[in-house]
Amino acid sequence: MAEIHAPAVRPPTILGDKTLGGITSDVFAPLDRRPTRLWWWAFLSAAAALLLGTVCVGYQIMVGIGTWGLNRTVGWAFDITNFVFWVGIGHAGTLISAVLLLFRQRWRTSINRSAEAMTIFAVMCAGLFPVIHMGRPWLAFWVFPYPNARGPLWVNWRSPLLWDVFAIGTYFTISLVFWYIGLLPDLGTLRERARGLRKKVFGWLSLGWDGSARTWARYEVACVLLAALATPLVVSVHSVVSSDFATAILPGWHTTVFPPYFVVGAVFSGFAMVLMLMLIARKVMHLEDYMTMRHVHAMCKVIVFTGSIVGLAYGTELFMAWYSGNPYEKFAFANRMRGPFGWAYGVMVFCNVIAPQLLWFRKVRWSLGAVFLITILVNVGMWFERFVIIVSSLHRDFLPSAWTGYVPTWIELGTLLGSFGLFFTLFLLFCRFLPMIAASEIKAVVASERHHAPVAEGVAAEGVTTENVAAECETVEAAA
Amino acid sequence: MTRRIHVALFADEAQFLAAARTCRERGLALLDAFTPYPVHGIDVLLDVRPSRLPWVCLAGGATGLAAALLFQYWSSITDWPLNVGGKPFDSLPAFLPVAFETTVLFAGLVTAAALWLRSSLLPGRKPRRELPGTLDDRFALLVAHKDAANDFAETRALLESLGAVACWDEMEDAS
Amino acid sequence: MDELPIPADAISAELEDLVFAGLPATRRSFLRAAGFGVGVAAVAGCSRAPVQKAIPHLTPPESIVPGRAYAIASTCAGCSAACGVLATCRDGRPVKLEGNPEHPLSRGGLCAVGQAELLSLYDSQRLDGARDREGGIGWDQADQLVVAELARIRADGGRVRLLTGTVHSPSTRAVIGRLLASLPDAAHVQYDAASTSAILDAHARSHGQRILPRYFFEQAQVVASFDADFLGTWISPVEHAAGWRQARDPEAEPPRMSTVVQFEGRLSLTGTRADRRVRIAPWETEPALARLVERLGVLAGGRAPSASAGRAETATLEEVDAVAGLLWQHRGAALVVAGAADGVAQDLVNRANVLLGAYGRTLDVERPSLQKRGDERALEQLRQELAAGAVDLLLVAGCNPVYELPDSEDLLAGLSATAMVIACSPSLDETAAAAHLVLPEPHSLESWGDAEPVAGFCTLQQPTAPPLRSARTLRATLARWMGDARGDRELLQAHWESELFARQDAIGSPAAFFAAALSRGFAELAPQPVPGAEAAAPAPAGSAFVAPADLVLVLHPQIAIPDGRHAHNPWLQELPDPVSKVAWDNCASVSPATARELGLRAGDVVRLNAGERAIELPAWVQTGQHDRVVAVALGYGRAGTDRFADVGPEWLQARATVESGGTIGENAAPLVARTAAGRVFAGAAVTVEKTGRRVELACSQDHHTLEVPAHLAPKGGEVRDPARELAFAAWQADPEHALHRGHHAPGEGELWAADHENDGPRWGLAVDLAACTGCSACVIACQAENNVPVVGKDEVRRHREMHWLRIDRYFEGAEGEERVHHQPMMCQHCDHAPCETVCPVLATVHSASGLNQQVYNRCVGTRYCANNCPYKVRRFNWFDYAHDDALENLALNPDVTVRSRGVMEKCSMCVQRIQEARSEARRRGEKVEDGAIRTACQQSCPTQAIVFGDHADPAGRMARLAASHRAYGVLDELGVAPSVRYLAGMNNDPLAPARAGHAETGGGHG
Amino acid sequence: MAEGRTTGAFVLVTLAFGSITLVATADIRLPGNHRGYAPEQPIAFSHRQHAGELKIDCQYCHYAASKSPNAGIPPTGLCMNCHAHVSAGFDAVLEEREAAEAEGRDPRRIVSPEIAKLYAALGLDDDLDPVPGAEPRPVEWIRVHDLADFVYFDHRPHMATGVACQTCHGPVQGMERIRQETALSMGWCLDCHRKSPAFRPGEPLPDLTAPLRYRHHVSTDCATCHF
Repeated sequence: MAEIHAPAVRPPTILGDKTLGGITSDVFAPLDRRPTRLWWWAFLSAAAALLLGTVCVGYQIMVGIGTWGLNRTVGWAFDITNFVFWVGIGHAGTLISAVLLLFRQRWRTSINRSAEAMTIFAVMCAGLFPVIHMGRPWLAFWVFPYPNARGPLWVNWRSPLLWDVFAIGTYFTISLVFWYIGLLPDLGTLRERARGLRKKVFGWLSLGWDGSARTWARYEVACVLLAALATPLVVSVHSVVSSDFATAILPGWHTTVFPPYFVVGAVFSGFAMVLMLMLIARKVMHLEDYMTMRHVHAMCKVIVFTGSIVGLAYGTELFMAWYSGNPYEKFAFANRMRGPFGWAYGVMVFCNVIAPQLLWFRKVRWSLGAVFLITILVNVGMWFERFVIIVSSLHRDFLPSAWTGYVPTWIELGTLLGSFGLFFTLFLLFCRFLPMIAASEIKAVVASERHHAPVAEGVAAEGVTTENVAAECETVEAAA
Repeated sequence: MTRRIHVALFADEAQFLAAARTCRERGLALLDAFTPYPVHGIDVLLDVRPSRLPWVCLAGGATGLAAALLFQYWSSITDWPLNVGGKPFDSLPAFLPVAFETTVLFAGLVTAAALWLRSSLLPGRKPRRELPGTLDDRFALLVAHKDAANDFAETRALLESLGAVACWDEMEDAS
Repeated sequence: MDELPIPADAISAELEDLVFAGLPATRRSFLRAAGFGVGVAAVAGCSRAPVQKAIPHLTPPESIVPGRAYAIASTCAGCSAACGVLATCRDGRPVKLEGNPEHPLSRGGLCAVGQAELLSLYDSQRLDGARDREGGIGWDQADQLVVAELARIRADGGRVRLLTGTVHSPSTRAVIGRLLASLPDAAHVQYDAASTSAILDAHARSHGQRILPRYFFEQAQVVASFDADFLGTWISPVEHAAGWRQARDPEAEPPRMSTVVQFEGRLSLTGTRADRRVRIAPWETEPALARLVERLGVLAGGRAPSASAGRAETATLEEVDAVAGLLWQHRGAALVVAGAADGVAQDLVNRANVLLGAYGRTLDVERPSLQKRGDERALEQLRQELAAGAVDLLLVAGCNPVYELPDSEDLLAGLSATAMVIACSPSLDETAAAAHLVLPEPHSLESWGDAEPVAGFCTLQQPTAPPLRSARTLRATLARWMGDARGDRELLQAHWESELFARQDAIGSPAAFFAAALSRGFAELAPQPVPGAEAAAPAPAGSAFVAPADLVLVLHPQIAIPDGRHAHNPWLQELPDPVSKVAWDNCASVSPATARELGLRAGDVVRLNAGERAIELPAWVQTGQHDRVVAVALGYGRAGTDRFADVGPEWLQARATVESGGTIGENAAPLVARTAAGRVFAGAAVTVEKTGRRVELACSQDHHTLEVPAHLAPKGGEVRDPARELAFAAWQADPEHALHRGHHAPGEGELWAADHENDGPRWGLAVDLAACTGCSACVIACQAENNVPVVGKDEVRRHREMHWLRIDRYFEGAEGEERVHHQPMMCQHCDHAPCETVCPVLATVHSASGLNQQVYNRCVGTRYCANNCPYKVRRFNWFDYAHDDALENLALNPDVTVRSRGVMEKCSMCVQRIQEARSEARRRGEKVEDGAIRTACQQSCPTQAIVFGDHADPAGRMARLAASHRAYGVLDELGVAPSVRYLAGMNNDPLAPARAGHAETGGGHG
Repeated sequence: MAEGRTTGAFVLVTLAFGSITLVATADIRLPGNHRGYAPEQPIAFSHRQHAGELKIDCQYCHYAASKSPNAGIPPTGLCMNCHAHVSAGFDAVLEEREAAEAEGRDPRRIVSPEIAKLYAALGLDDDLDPVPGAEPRPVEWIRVHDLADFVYFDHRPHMATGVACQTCHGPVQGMERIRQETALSMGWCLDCHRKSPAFRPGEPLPDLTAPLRYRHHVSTDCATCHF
């Protein structure tokens, strides 16, 4: 990747003075070992959740959408909430791999692989919901403009749902391609290390990667190009998702602040999810040297930053509702805060606006437990944000006669759980069979640091001490 | 017609680069290099021309944009104009999101495809050279003589003196 | 092709089994094509089906065309009002009932119950053939048994009694007369579930004739109604509503607007539409009336009669004084009516009407109503005879005493003491279950009949389908017992050609007379002289309940389920009550104040103790009700209603509509008080105790007022204005500006290129809120026309009812002084429809003629359109709704697709009717005339509150209404340009000049 | 390198070709397209003979076509208008007559097996006397031109504007056994509707030179057929 000269004071991204070979074995050795008991427990419970979800979805498709708690007024609830939630989660991956790449954030290399994987799995979860929320999912392919015997009858280009189809489709494809291209060198390494069947498989997957300098040159250009494409893409995707609401006439939906609001929210929840997984992974997979406190701190800062913007967005909404002078708008927000779903609004504000503010304090950032808790809170909060936007706006709109309530059914709860099952099942399988860390990129980083930051060598040699990590934090703040 | 080439493995990026530079100065031909991660500078020594991928990418994106816009206009004005919520047939603003996504999709896929094809990275391909450790921690340099009249022993000695941890020569057909 | 799966199409399957013997089971489409071939088979298949003969003038016989609907003029037997219907038939079976516009009484309207009669024709639980207690026996055997018994009685004496509901069929009355004459000691006792006996008795006293006057609300400028729900359930609601409407037309030149003052304890439908409403306790009725008569007497310059024994609030009396003044001011065009089953009160009413010179003007005793003739005294006498076991043969027909009357245990004891009890009833109801013989009567749509609802006005009832069950009318049965084996039709025709023919001189030949009557559906004759009151009319018993009590009971018929007879009709069970909006239940309604006092919430099951009788019901909090009143609807708790146990979808969290063995609601008849004067429905003291149990009622509306909840509203509160009302005074003063129309006129500030202008029609509806009574006839009409499924109680609870047309009912104003708005709400067919923009697959787009089209077979069911619909009129098929009752499926309209699971549906403005009319016009090479297309809701509306038409035709009726200064579009300010225009409601209350001040209730933001 | 190029080219070509074929074959042989459907009927009724040779007008039997949405399948009774007298093919009758002359007896009444089925359906024997106990039952024809149940086709406007029966039903007068000739798919209907200029009864035809935007040609509104 394009070389940059880091400030001389910059301490190493990777601790423990790794040799290239050391990195290789650190990254690839776990894949050769048998899975730990911990992994099995995690995997089995995730698979169980997935199974439950599958049963729920199957039942719902066989019997009907009526098995959800929806009614004539509340036409969307858990389904689209989950959809937007998962799309949001997905965003962090692309952001870390693409945007941080463009911004030359070298620390991204330890986490971008898993973050991208997370993106792909999250988008898979997200893509599930628009399909199963249809009354006739077996006709879902009608949303594609394909030649047919009906005239032909095309699709409605004006419908945000159709935009979703293209946005999510593109997002998934590009993320997958980007991820796969990033994987190629490590797949090559895997091929080298593997024997028998795995060698065959990885041989096939690695597309005959041989690390020729010519290939490397093109490879890096391609990466930068894809990054440059993915960056506007990630912004567009959640903007499009937000137009599902912003372009509707429903008070509480019909607002121009949604696109930026949703994108920031997505980054916010995404980073929380990445950090959460990272905290688990570095423990479970013993990658403390690669995912260092420095990473944790950097992520924390992004979270507190985006969290504050989300808070600002909430405030803006309220102000506009009042300032618009539109009684329906005013009511929508009064009802959102003090109506039957006021509790959900409370949960949302606490988790998304108040809780992350704790990350201003270094002590909090230092205690991994606290950080872990906050990341979970943020994810809960962001789920509720979408729930509040969707349900509290729908259930009481223009005509008082049409007002209703909403209570989810067991099927809906099971489906939500199932989507988490799907996500974690895929993620755990990924940890087992593919390198969680982009070894080749790490090697590049380590090597370049070794050659260009002799000062850091010393620091690294001393090993990690509170002081130098603290110092390190300052520099990262400067960078981030 | 075949010719004999030298393969030298280095354990350190700096030595590797230095060796490449020296060989070049000594008038040896640098055929190729294999490294575990992108080593900067080597591409210059190998005279790798700057990639044309950006243009491919641009072309792909342009195609996507044009295709999306044309198809949307054609299908909603020419082929079957339908009154959707009283909106005009030409709802350009509403056509933009799809147009944008298609642009990105085409650009991305075309770029990736171009990379794979150009570097002949394809399913089932065998790597051209499987040199020990070049995907782990070794840096391989492939050197050949411009003219046949040259002392191989000398070259090997040179490479070893430049820090090659392993060094041997092979025959390969120059075609 | 992407096929919308239609439930295994039972229509044809059924036609095979029932109607067209041996026709192959094919798809509906085959039937639609097979057309006349099938028709012929029908006639051939069913030997005694005179279908092809029973053709009205609308489509002369030679013009029955395969696949085309034809109409048969007949008479509705849903209640005793005998409204005129046109049965729309397809392939030899009726698929829709419509009002007969030429019918002088109903004038084209048809109430919800009448509409739903169609479904009860296809009720698979109707009895098939005569039966005794063991089971089915042949008709001949049954006849032999009875004839033998009658012979024995003729020989050695014995009492024979006929107990029936009001029989207003002249031919049947004739046969009954012959039977009674042929027997030593026989009598015919009639009673009505909702009795008006007191009114007849009162007239026996005041006019020497035991008659029920016919009321002309069209003539009444001022109506003072004491607990008479004449727009909802009283005597002849459709006729009354039509009259009421005629007296109120703000668009007329000059505008007409009568005043209705309603004194009542519960909130009746009439109460919701009254211009002025006074809440009085039942015990106040009689003193109030006494005061009224006294005041009128004074105004008439006469001597004030002595006031009554009862006590009434001074406030009430002041109101009465004011109203008396108003009535007097309009004497000659004023009318006083009372629903009370109370001799004294009814005497006072008559005196008031005499003083006001109402007789001969606003009510008629020359051509009185024969719609209700029940005689409570005779009923009481029969009860005693039965109790004494003094009756040898009892024939029960057209009524269900064991269910409808209080003290049914005694009654059952009496029946068991009777040698032979015969029940002529279409189903095995409570009474039939206790009878020795059950001789099922056919449904009115499959049999011949006639009626004389008003003296001198006879209507005919013709079969519209071949008999679906082996049944026999009372007429034919009795005739057969007297050795007259003629068929039903022959009997009827004979009577018409002899007796009725003689009562007119317009048509020369009897045959021609009958033919004419057949094609019109009715005939006008000279009224028969009403016999003088038999013996001296008994003095009125003192009013039963004059003493104030802590809580008193008011038992009333419900709009949807007026008496138990229709409790087996799923359409009516699922029709939300227009006032409470509760479906699938009757409940104990109390006022909010009383609810607070008793600590009751809606759904708390309470125990009502009246005397030694008690029933348990869920409580309902009904604003607008008198604080001392507990109101309970009659007609619920019918045996066998657990047939609905499995109505609606079955899934994990589904709750059965009724547990098997249970009933829908509770029967309140046991609480009816019995006095010497007969049954009294209001005023008995009652105590309410909580049982601690709770049930969730199925209420189709969660929020009942126009005001948003106070804690969510800005200071001063927020009132929404979908339903608006004007004060008549303000309207007259300044029609242009009477209505505050938001700040946004439709079409204003257009941003888009006009790509869609169109030189063809632009269909739309005009809905006049001043005319709408909320009676919900349109809801059922729509359900019948558009194959709207019944979803069951649990789905209604979950707000998933499927009605395309709902009636929003809003209360407005302080508790107790609420104004009530009824607003029919259907798809508004917006020109800038928000639903269309968001559908990804173009399943809902706009037609060139301004319709918002919903294409079921393209819909994938994202529900985005419903979310984005500001009116929330779109309905989603949450499940595959049952179409497994093959017989019931015969009621499906073959011109409308049966929607499958997972697709969205909504009001289509009856596009099938539009297409039919346009195709016909094209065939004839004519234009579609204004008024040629009438939507189902418009057709059924007794008050013509809904008008369909073309916005592009300024001369058209709809366009003219839409141009009225009262016209506005709901949520116009959103700029969605709805094609449905509402005309603001109208309130004419001269006694409240204050109201005239602020022009419009229903607040006004824009 | 070279090898890579070829492989890549191959992939691209396959994709392109695949999509092209999809487009090209899109509107034929989609499920629900019953073009060519010609089931065996209970009675081998020949449209060729009746409509083709004998030139009986379509609407003599399908008399409802012009006044009803459905052309209607003729009631069995209608066949008897002729077949009360015509009970067999002419040749068969001639043969019998010759045979009879040869044998010097009166010709017997000849009933062709197919027409016999017709009589049987009406509960009659070959001499048209009612068979005791036989219920007349309509003939169970098998429907050929059958649209999906959510499509409402109306013959009236098509007849009124002079669309020939053959336009949709094909050359019926040549069919020995009735056969579905056209696709009867939505696209097929629309083709025609888009090409035909709209007019309202009692009004002159619109300017045909004007481009046929959707409001100038025959209605292509969804609700014209779907409700």
